This record gives sequence, C-alpha cells and structure tokens, in this order.
Amino acid sequence: MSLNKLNQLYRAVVLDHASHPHHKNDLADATQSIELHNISCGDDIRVFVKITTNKVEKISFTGNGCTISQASASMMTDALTGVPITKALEECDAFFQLTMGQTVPTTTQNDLGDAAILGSLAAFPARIKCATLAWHAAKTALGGEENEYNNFE
Amino acid sequence: MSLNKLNQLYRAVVLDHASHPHHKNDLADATQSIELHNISCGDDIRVFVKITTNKVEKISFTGNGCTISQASASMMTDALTGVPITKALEECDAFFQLTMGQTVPTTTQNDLGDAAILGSLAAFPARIKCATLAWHAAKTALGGEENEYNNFE
Amino acid sequence: MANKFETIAKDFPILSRRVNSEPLLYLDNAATSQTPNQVLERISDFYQTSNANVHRGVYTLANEATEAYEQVREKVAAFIHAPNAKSIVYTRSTTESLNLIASSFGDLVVNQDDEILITIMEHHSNLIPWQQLAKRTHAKLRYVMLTDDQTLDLQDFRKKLNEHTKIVSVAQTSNVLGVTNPIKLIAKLAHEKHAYVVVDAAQSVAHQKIDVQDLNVDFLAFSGHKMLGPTGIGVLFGKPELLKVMPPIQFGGEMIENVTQTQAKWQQAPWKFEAGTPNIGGVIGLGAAIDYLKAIGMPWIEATERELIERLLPELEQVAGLTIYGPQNVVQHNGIVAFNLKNLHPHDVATGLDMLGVEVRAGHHCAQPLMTTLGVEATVRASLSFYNSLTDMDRFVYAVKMVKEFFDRES
Amino acid sequence: MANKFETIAKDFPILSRRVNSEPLLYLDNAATSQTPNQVLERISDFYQTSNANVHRGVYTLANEATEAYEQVREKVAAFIHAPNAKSIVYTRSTTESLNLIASSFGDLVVNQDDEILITIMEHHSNLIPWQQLAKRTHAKLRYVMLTDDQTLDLQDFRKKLNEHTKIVSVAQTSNVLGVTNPIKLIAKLAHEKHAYVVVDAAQSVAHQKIDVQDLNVDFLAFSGHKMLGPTGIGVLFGKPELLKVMPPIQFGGEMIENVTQTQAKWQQAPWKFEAGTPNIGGVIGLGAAIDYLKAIGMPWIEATERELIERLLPELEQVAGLTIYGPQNVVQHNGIVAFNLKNLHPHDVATGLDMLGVEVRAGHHCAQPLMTTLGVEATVRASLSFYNSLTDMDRFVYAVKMVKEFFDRES
Ligand SMILES: Cc1ncc(COP(=O)(O)O)c(C=O)c1O
Ligand SMILES: Cc1ncc(COP(=O)(O)O)c(C=O)c1O
Repeated sequence: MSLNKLNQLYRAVVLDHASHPHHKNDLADATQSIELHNISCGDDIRVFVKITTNKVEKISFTGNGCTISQASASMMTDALTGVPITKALEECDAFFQLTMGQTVPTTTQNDLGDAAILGSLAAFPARIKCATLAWHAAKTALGGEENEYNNFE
Repeated sequence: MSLNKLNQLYRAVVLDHASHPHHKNDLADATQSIELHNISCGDDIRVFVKITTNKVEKISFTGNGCTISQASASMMTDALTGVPITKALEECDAFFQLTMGQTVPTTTQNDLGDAAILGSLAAFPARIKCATLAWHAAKTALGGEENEYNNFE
Repeated sequence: MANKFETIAKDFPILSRRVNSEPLLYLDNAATSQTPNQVLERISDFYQTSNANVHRGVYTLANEATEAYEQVREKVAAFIHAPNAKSIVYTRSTTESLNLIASSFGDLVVNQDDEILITIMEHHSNLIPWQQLAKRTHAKLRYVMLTDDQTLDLQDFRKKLNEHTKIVSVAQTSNVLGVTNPIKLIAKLAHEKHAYVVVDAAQSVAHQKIDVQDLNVDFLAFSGHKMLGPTGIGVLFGKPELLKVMPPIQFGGEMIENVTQTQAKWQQAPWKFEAGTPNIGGVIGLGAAIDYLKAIGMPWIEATERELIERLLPELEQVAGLTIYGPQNVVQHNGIVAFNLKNLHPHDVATGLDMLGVEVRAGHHCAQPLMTTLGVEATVRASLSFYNSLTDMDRFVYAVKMVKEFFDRES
Repeated sequence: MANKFETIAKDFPILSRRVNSEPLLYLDNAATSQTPNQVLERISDFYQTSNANVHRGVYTLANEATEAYEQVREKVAAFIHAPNAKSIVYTRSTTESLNLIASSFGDLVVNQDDEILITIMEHHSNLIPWQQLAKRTHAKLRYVMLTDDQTLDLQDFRKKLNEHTKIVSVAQTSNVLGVTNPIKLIAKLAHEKHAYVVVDAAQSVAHQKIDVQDLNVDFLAFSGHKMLGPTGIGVLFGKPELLKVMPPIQFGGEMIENVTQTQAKWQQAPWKFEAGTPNIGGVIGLGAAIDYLKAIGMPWIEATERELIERLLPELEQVAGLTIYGPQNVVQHNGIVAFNLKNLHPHDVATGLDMLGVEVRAGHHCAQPLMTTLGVEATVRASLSFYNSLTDMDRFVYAVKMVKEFFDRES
C-alpha cells in the first residue's frame, strides 16, 4: 500500500504548521490585503501586509483550507516577514518553481525556511494549488501580480 | 458512370412541369396563403388557396427553386384543384408517403396525377425536401398543419 | 451478476488502469461518467464514414449525417418519454440548457416582484442563472431549505410557493446530499399556483427511468457526459408550446429561415436554438450512450446501484468520526455519498485516497450555498455507477479507514 | 508529392468510401473538414485513459485531465501567435464565439447611434449577432459592398468607416467568394478611428498561417471542425485587456470564484466564459488537429492548395455557360469556388455531381444578403483541402461537364 508516499507530504513540520499556524490573524494596520479562492474547492485565504520603506514589515493571513494550504500560508508568513519587497517577490517565484519540481539555489531554499520542504509537492501535482494560493495572494498584495478577479456582481 | 440514375428523377414530365409550371401565379381572391422556405438552400414557395364550401376551388404558387421543387409545386396544383379539403389533405399525406418510399393505393396514386412519378425521389433522400415543400405549404394553407415559424423579428 | 460486471468492465478500459501504482477505483461518477468503447467506436465510425455538416447539403454524405443527427433526437425523446423529437434541444451541457431557459424563457415570463423558487441544494448551474435573472428583472429569488434529516423540506416549499412564484427550478437528484426529490409532487403543487417547473436532471438521468410526461415538468435539462456519453453535448427538453414562444439567444447559420440586411426570420423549435454547426459527433455519441444504457437496462442499473449503496453506507457509518451528509436512512440515500472525517480536511482525505488509487471529489461540489447551510467548507464525495462492484465498496471503506489511521497516527 | 498525398489520404479513411457506387470526392471542406485518424485516436485514448472532469478534483485522474485541457490552450495560443493562453476562450464554434463577442463586448461598447460595420459577404453567423446587437442598442448596422470583381470594396470600407464606428467585424476569408480580405490593413484603418476589430477566421484558420499580434485584431473566432478537429469545439481569441472587462453570459459551475445565496463572484478570463463542464474531448481533439496541421506544415498546405486551385479554375472557366463568383483572376482566388451553370438550378447540379460521387454544396451557404447582391438565389460551391489531389480537380471538372451534358440533353 502506498500511503507511505503521504509521509513525504505530511511531515511533522507541515502538520505542525497546519495545526498551529503562525501569523494567522487580521492586521489592523495593514497597508494592503488580498483575498483569493481556490476555485476547485472553495478554500479561501486573505493575506494582509504592512509595508514600510519597501519592506514587508508585517504579513499575516486568515481563511480556511486544507492542511497544505494552512501550513503553506503559515510558512509563507515566516519566510516573508521583515524581508525587502523585491526579495519577497523573488521568494514567491522561487516557491512556485520549487513546487513545480524545479531546482532553486540552496541560498534561496534557505530563505524559504520551512516552506522549502513543500518542494515535495511536485509529486502531488493536484495539490500544488493548495500550497501556492497564499503565496499568490502575497505576491499580489506586494504588487507583483495583477488581481484579475472581477468584483462581486 | 451512374448518371443514368438521374433519368429516374428527371423524366420528361418533371422537366416539362419545371420549365412550364402550371398555376404559377398570385391569387388575388385567395382565402389563405402560406410561404415556406427550404432552410438548407433558400428555396421559397408561396402557396395560395381559394376555398369555397370545403373545396379547394383554386390553388396556385409563386417562388423560386430547383427543378424538383418547381415541378412538384406545379403537379401539386394540378392534383389539388377542385378537390374537397379532406381529400386534398389525404393526397398531401399520400404524397409524403410516396416520396419516403412507402406504397400507397393505386387509386390514390391516380388522384396524384403526374405527382405520383415523384415516388422515384425515394432513391434521392437528399432531395425529398425540395419536392415536399409545396405540399407542406398547401397542407398548412388548408389547415392540416400548424405553421410553426415565428415572424420576422 | 458477477459475470455481468465483468462483461461491463471490459467496455470501460479506463477502469483497468492504475493510479499511483494501485488499480483505479473511480468513484467520481457524479462529476462525469466513464465512456464505454461502444460510444467511442460509434463516434469514430461516424467520422470515418459519414462525416459532413448537417442540414446544409443536398448530397448523400450530408444527408446521412443529418439523418443520423436527427435520429438521435428521436432516441433522446423516447428515452425520457418526451411527446416528440421537436421538444428536444441540443445544447453543450446541463449548464447551457439551464442558462437557455433562464435567459430566453425567464426573461419572457418573469417580471418585477415576481418570485423564482429554487432550493438550497442546487448546483451553481441551477442557481446563478436564476440569481442573474432575478437581478435583471428585479424579481425575488427564494430558496427552499432542508429538513433536519437534510432532505428537501416540502413544508418550506409549500410555504414559499405562492401566486408570485413564476418559476420553480429544482434538481431531481442532489449532487451532494444523495437524495432524489419528489418532482411529480413538486410539479403538481407548482402548477396549481401557475408556476413553471424546471428540472435539473444532471444527476438523475443515468440512474433512474425518467418520464417527463408523467412528471409533467415544463423543462428538463441534462448532460451527455454524466450518462456515458461524450462531453460537449447536453439536452434541454421543453414542452413544445413553450419552446415555440421562446426567442433564440444565439444567432447564426442553421437557426434561420431567411435573412436580409435588416432582418431575420427564425426556424421553428428546436432548430432555432441551435445556431451554427452543432456538436454532431457529440450527438452521435449521446445516441450510442442511450443505446448502451437501454441495453443494460435502467431497472437493472437502479437495482445494482441500490445494492451497492446498501453495502456501502452501513459500513461507512461504522467508521468513527465519519459524518455522512443527507439522509441517514439508507433507503432514502442514493449512490452519492458526501462525508467528512472529524478533524481532517476533505482535500487531505482525498489525497490519501488518491494514493490508494481511489478517485473521489473533495470540495464544495459547485454548491457553496449548500455547504454554508451544512456548516462546512467542503466535503469528500464518493459517487457510484453500475460499473462499480460490491468489492469496490469494500475496498473503498477499507481505504477510508487506512487514510484515517494514517492521519490519526501523524497528528 | 504524390507520395505525400498517398500518406495523407491514409489518415482519412472516409476518403476511400464510395458514394452512389463511385469513389467519394469530398469537395465540401468549407462546410466541415474531414478528421484524420490521429485526431480520433487521441480522443478515444483520452477517454480510455484519463477521462475526468476538469478543474474540479484534487485526485490524479482529474489533474491529468485538467492539464491536458489547459495544455491545448497553450497550443492554440501558439498556433495563432496569441500573447498568452489566457487570451483563448473555448466555445462550441465560430458562431458561439461571435455571439459571445456581440452579446458581452458588444453591449458594453455599443450605444445608440453608434455604427457597427460589417461586409455584405459575411456568413449569417457574423451578421445576425450584429443585427440583433444593433436592434438592442439602436445602433446602425452598415455593410461594406463589393467591387465589380466581387472582392471587398476597400474604398467603400474607408467611406463607411467613421468616428461613430464602434466595431468592425469581417471574415478573413469569404465562404463563398474565394477571397481573403486584407485584415491587417482593415485593422489599422479601424483602429485609427478607435473601432474594435473582430475577425471571423472560420474559413482561413486551416488554410494559412494566422498571427493575431501581427494582424493586430481585437478578437478572432474559429471552429475546430473546419480545421480537422471534431465538432462542438470553437475558439475565441480576445485581447486580454478586453476579455478582462467583458461580463460572462453563461453562468454555472466552473466559472465562479465564490457564490452566496444572493451574489456571485466570477473567475478571471478565460474561465469566466466557460460555464459548466466544457467539451473536454473536443478540446483534446482540437489539440491533436493542431499537431496534425503543424506536422504537415501550414506553408505546405498553402502551397498545395494553391497548386490545386491553379489547376482547377482555368479548366472550370472553359466550361460553356459556367459563371464563377468572386475574383476571376486565379491569383486572387483561393480554394473556395462558387459557380452556377446557365439555366440549371444549383440543386440539380449538386444532385448530378452526387450521382458521380462528388460532394459539393448547393444553396445560399448561409450568406443570403450576399446572394441577393450577386443576384442569385443560390450557387454550387466546391471547396478544397490539402488532402485533395490534382487528379481530384480533373475528375471534378469532368463531372461538371457530364452533368451539364445530361441536363442539356434532357431539356
Ligand atoms: C445537479 C447538477 N446540476 C448541474 C450540473 C452541471 O452539469 P454540466 O457541468 O454538465 O453542465 C451538475 C454537474 O456537475 C450537477 O451535478
Ligand atoms: C465564414 C464563416 N463564418 C462562420 C461560420 C460558422 O461556423 P460554425 O458553423 O462552425 O459556427 C462558417 C461556417 O459555416 C463560415 O464559413
């Protein structure tokens, strides 16, 4: 039986982030916030950022989702807090590459912190979207991606 | 080469009706008139009837179309002129059966006159609509069929 | 019966593939059904022998194609016992069928302050078109809610149905709750109030015999791809007198009788609704799917699926911490089983099952308002078909237990 | 080249069937193209190995299906050199694509007293949607007429194009006249007046290389079934910034981001336009058709069809009493040849040809206003594809002569 393969994905650190997510809260003094949905399942994540002098002073999230999306959001806030915007955007892209099975430099991996372990997602292509949702929201909130969603009609 | 088969369809009588159609004119004193189109090609036929005491006193047609549709319309007017409505409706149905390759009683065939020879259409299924257009218009004008077409928009 | 299962399985080559090194157990039949070889062969055969555009040519090939296309219309009509082939409109899908009714018929009969009555268990495809219609016309969209047993609350239906109700639109079978609604009764009550009745039969058409005349519904919509046919072909049944007064909403070739620079005259129904070259191959495939279903037999399908669910549900209920949505009584529950495992997110459960070769849906199942009512974000959903076996049911329950154990151990 | 023809012919089994005891000579390619085995096999293969609904499941099979479905979008974008896959919307057909533009974009930008400029050679599918839009918005629909040589009158186009023109919609290739219009120039002139440019590429996409960025058009529509693909799948290319502002016109599953009882939030383009289960099998087939066309090579296709028409047209012109519509100069004429024989109705001619195994269209070709302008009720039309051979051309001319002789003798 191949449930062993699940161990790759659901390692202790992932499960830990999911059950005790970091920075899971509103940000009263946020300078920007972006909500994204995972359309296939309805998971939603809202990411709050507070920018000061081109730096991500604070970043947090709220919302519901699976283990992977919650863990990934939590790891994202760890990785991007206090980081200059340009570098934060690079880390988002590096994370996307990692989950698609591409290799990224070791230093970048180090910058990603716990999030780097989600590189194992490459073996679970159907779950990549769960993990990238928070990072896309972050990238959008930091101005690196356009929010192409239309408003409520 | 199998153009011989065409002889079945384009017999002298058909070609004669087509080039010298009978009752091809408006009917100033018509009690009813119906226009139908052959949608696949744009042929159109308008059939005029003058009814008196449940009889088709006069029936005529105008419009454009191929040899088969013109000949069939001409034959139709010959067959239905002076015929009681109920009988005319029966003849229409008999004509439809004939073109679909079904057999009809000899007496009915006789009533159809020249039109009976269009029984050969059964071998040319793609052309049945050409022949039946005028008869459908007649049947509709005589109240035997609903005109389901919508009006100009 | 074992033999019949084996024969049937041979018709579906995909069922013998492997997923994550395990034999595929496909339990997402509510999303789309698998397609038997007979359907694929009929489609290929059509393209290899009679492919031509329909309603256009006077040559032999075009005539063959047109006849094949129109004969399927008769077949569809017979399958749901429609009064005639003219009451059958080809569309892309259930979704397009429902949009066509809402846009064409809806705008015709719904006015300001009128009410449109749907249910809280509707799929988005039978919800947003009405929500939009209500916005356009300033009508009111109302929802029939659920009983405590998570079936349709008929008392609430009677309460919300009134003289202002113009349209009642309801799923025959929910794609989440595993319930089939009493359409005949609903239609009778709605007609008493002079409301029109629309039925979303996406989830019922492949699982039970449908008789639109006996049900006495005004419209009924379904998709080919949920009844063993190909994607891209759907059906809208409409009572002929209603189709007749409805304006077309797409325009172009095939649907007109006559065109000038300034005006156009439409064909009669159903053709006025079929603008442009239709999905001819899809129609041929739909015809083959109906032939297949009829050869297997709808009563046999119903009986087989009943047997499966009666094996599955009691076993599943035994799993600790597992909640099944919809009626708890197996007699009322059909082959769609939505559930959750305590403390586990449905996505994680689905990924676990996927590792074991078991393919189920996890998510909101395009029924977000229902999820809100059930108080969940999402659920896991397993949905059966007659080509599943009793062994499949046992394997599924076992897999659920394994996945639960895995996560219980980890966390 | 003979060899290449033979290899190609093997891919199309229908080409070796008989019609009325004669070998089929299919010359109705403008109505629909034939479908090579490679396309049919890819479709069957998809259903037999990866069939699942798209964008819905988190399991392996659903992921495979979704990836296959979205990869074709990239392929289509590359085929017409669109800036990205997001500018590609899947529809049922050219007709649906054009209706989508007219309903969604048209209602957005066209106001009372604005003008919509189309041409008199348009297919009904690129005419009635604009006629209806003009009616809804009280805008004016204007037609560019023909030169004496029956090509598009560019002088008339310049004259009718003005500051009130909001939309210019024109066929890249006429389905009757055998002409290809200068889209790049038309787009340039239209953009100078701030009009949007819509191109109906139904008849061009399988016959020449298309580069939407070089042409600089705002929208472009075509059908899979005219480019060796299956029926039921079409494409709408739209500039991303335009697709972004356009509202969806069908609603349901897949096209939403979030739904509550009272409101809904759409997905981004192109998905917001793809409500319900799309024609997944059709998309897979379209991808295979593009692969096939690319393997054969668009330049080779263009060259081959040029060779065919240059053989055909001069021979056909020799037939006494035969009138060819469109430009008389073979250099300007492409592989669509509409003609009439003096004193013979096109239906009768087509039936004669059918008896000889030659399948051509006879009728108004869904272009009634053009027929009126040409002063005819209908025409015969032969239309070529690269899988036709030079021998086919000779056989066709011979058949036309035989049919003419038959009727001349009879009457
Ligand atoms: C109840 C119900 N209605 C409508 C639909 C929409 O069907 P389709 O996606 O084929 O249009 C579905 C399927 O997802 C369904 O389950
Ligand atoms: C020029 C032109 N436009 C539009 C169409 C409509 O294409 P479809 O029927 O595939 O929607 C056609 C084909 O008939 C055509 O020739």
